[in-house]
Amino acid sequence: MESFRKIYSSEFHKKFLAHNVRPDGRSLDDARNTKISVNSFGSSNGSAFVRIGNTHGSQKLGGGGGDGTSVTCAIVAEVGPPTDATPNGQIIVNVEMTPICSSRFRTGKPTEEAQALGHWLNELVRSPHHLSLEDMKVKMTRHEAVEDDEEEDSLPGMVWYLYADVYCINHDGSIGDAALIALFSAIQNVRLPQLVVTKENQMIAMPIDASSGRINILHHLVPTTFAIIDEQVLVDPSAEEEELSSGLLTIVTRSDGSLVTIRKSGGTSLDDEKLKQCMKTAAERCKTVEKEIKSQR
Amino acid sequence: MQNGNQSLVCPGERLGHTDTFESGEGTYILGNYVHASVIGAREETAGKDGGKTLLSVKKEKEPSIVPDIKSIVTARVTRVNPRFVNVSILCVGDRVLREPFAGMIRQQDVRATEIDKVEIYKCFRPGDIVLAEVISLGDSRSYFLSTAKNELGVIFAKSVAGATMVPTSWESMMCPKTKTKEFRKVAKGASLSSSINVNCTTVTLLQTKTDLLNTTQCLRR
Amino acid sequence: MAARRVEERYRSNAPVTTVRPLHHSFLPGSQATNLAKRDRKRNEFRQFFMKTGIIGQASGSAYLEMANTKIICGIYGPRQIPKMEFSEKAKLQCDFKFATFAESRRERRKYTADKEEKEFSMLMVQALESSLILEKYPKSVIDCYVIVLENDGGALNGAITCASMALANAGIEMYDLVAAASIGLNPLNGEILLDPTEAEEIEYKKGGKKGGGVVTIGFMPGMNEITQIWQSGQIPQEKWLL
Amino acid sequence: MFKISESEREYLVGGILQNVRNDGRANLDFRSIVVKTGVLTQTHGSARVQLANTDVLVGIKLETGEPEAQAPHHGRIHVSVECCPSASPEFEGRGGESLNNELTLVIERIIKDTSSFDLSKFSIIPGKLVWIIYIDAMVLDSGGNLFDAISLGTRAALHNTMVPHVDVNIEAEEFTVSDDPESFTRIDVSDIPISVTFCKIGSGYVVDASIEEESCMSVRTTVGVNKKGNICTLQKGGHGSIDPTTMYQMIASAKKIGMRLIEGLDKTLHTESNDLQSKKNIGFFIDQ
Repeated sequence: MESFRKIYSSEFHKKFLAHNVRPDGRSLDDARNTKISVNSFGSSNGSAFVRIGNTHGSQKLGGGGGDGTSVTCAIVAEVGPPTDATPNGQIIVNVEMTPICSSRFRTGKPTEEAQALGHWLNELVRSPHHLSLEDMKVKMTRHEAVEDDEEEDSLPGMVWYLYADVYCINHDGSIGDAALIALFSAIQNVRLPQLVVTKENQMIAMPIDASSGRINILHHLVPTTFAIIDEQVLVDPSAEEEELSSGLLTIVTRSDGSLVTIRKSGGTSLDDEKLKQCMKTAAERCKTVEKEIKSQR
Repeated sequence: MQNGNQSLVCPGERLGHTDTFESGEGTYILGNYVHASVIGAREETAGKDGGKTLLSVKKEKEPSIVPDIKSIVTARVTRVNPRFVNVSILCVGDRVLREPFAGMIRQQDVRATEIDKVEIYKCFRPGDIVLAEVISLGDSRSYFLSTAKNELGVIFAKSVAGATMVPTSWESMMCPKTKTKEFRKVAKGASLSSSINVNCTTVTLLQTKTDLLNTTQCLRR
Repeated sequence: MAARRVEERYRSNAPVTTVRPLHHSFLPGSQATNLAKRDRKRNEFRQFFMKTGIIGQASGSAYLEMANTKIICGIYGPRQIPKMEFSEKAKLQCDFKFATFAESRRERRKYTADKEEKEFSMLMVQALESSLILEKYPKSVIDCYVIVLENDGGALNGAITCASMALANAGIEMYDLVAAASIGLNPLNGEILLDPTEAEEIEYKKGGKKGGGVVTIGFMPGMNEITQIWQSGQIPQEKWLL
Repeated sequence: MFKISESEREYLVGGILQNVRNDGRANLDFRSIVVKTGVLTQTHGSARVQLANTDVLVGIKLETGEPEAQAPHHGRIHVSVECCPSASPEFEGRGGESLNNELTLVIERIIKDTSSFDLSKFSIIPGKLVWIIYIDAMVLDSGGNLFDAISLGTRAALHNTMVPHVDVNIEAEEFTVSDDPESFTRIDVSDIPISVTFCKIGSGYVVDASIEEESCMSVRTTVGVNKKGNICTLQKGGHGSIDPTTMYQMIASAKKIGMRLIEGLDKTLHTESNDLQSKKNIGFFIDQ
């Protein structure tokens, strides 16, 4: 059975898909469960862990492969001078797909997949329509207030640069979905500390308290990935399904129901009817996932 | 786990004295004792003719496995040239490898008779699925495999037209679409075993499918 | 320098050089309070949590949490050695990495392995290799990847324990499991403490009149053999004769 | 990789059980050590250590620079150990890289320990300017036991180091480094530890292993010892394991051997530095 799956994987999947069911027991328009937990890492300014699939003992056939995608994102805030392009600071996203998450990756420079995903996330997160960085000014005070009043002014105006690192823990398909959800959940939970400057010009972050700053999220973005296998469209594909597919489609929707972006790879075409269906599914999924993200505040 | 905690052992655990026990799969001997080398359930098999009891540890999940001499492997042909074919080994026995190992079937190992007359192009094509036996650990790159037995050889191949071919003799297969014959070193009983395999699978699949649909419906309610 | 350039080329960077503000324990006068906050007995471990089989794609995996220290390990293989000479037994390769955000008391870690991480990778190979029956897997390599998601002390010993669990979870035949632990010698009172936190590690390594340091030991309990021993800081020899 | 035959190996292992090694030493005997200081004129301090075939050169260079943010009142140290690829084929490529890394980190750990080396003395303007000490070790030839040779060399080179005098104008935050060769201070090296390395071969263990012995060892333990007999670092190498009793024995013998070594080294360094006062130039290639 398992050898059959390995050797004739496309035949194996076709036998299931002919009955509109997938090897893991889902129907074609059935997304896996999304579970989010936030602020797991105290060493960062905000963090989130996202797991898609296998959140409750899911039925598995043959045991091969899939176990759910998991991704963690943590944000470290650093201080730097503002530039013309970044008067309010910036969020810098990097995606690390280390060899731990799949046998496809090896140590060394990041794969193109990781770089492309990182670029895509950066674009989404830097768009002024979703996030507002305006309140993100650094609050600094002198340690042991210096008598000289002119000294007070010498504190330079600084802004926050937030390094968001997305680590992929287990790559079982729809990694972009997990990454974007993790990124927004982490941003939502970022706390920016007050800074104190000592005599030696050391900048020291004070413990987080009620006055610590937050980032204003205007709209949550929720992505949904679809895989196109022959004529069929599968929502939230697993790694195995992604490999067999002739194309992937990612639809990002906003909490108010509007469409943000569509990203499609692969050469196969998709007719109108199917695309509309996909957008409907994406909008539905957006609601459930957004609820999950907001509950983690 | 199902055997209860009593019989679950961890690597390094001392299982018994070598006077009374013999070391089986998943165990090793250190000093005078048999120790477990994997996590799993302890199993005792009575020895033949009143010999020592065989102690083995049955692993909880599919163990890690590498091809070994004499094991029968399933492999996909990746490259063909006049002297040998390169394959990637996918399964060892009935166990699936997580990642493929490279193997090689040399010209002299294709069949048992008329070794020097073997024409590789008339035996394998890239993409074929082959059943073969490991004859040596080979060189630094690949394992050396052999198909020099009746029951070894190509078990699954697609024709030029893209249809799954049916064996017609031990050295040819026919395309059901175009009715053209193509040469292959066919494994004896390949037709039988693979079709049975597929039939069995379909049956199980259909059963599981109904099971699954029922469960999903239950869950939805 | 080359590593630095690779980092920049393949990743997004801020337009300016930025600094991470220091942890609040660096505030003048707060150093002393670091050590006082130990809320457990000196021979007591922190609460820990272990789970195996969390990475479906890997042959074996484990997750270990010791209070705030969080370590994840995935095993891939035995798989084919890429382009290497023939070998009768398997080769164990370890790759130890701190997540960039793993530590709060220092600057962000780099994406590529630094000297310390390379050393830890090597120490892990040494600690684990003698526990495995490598002869069972000729011509292959076992890859062990470790990411420390958060380090609050005991990253190395946690990584060794976690990797040994993951190797067992992968079903790789081994002589014994390796358990690792660390102890610290408090420079102020010469006390020996089990399982120090990151703040304690930093303070102990600074040392003082009575020495002070951290020792990590990897041990195979069934075989009664030490597989790894590693010390940083000073410890009087008498303390060794426990 | 240096390799010896099976019978040679048996001969070595058998000898170690009888406490006689192939060069006539007992298991816990060191080979004779040759230490020379001040061998490089362009450095602030240098030393060359020869242990039979092992030949190590250590140079110390001082520079001024900014302190690390975490420690504004302390000088900085950079250690780098490099094995000459020409010395042994195993130093080439990645094998050499990991060995260099291991050696570097052991030395770094020995030196950076605050109780052995007081870095606060290397602050020039608190929070602004400190001395950066570069310790560069070069392995010219390998005859086994690199760890101990390098640690001895580092201690000797630091002892030999002359820190130039710095004139500081705190108000203007200006400074000038004196170029007068007579105006300098010495570094206090009395608390700097040295390492003693044991190799477990068969069931016995030896100290200061030769390259033949190293090729058949299962475990290598490097123990750092200071003048007081404190254990300052511990590092296991090799791919074997070791039982706790042997471990304790090693640590106890390390203390004895280490203290004796330091005593010997200090005596030599003392006479050397006295000699230095009288005859200034000692060339690199002059006499063995």
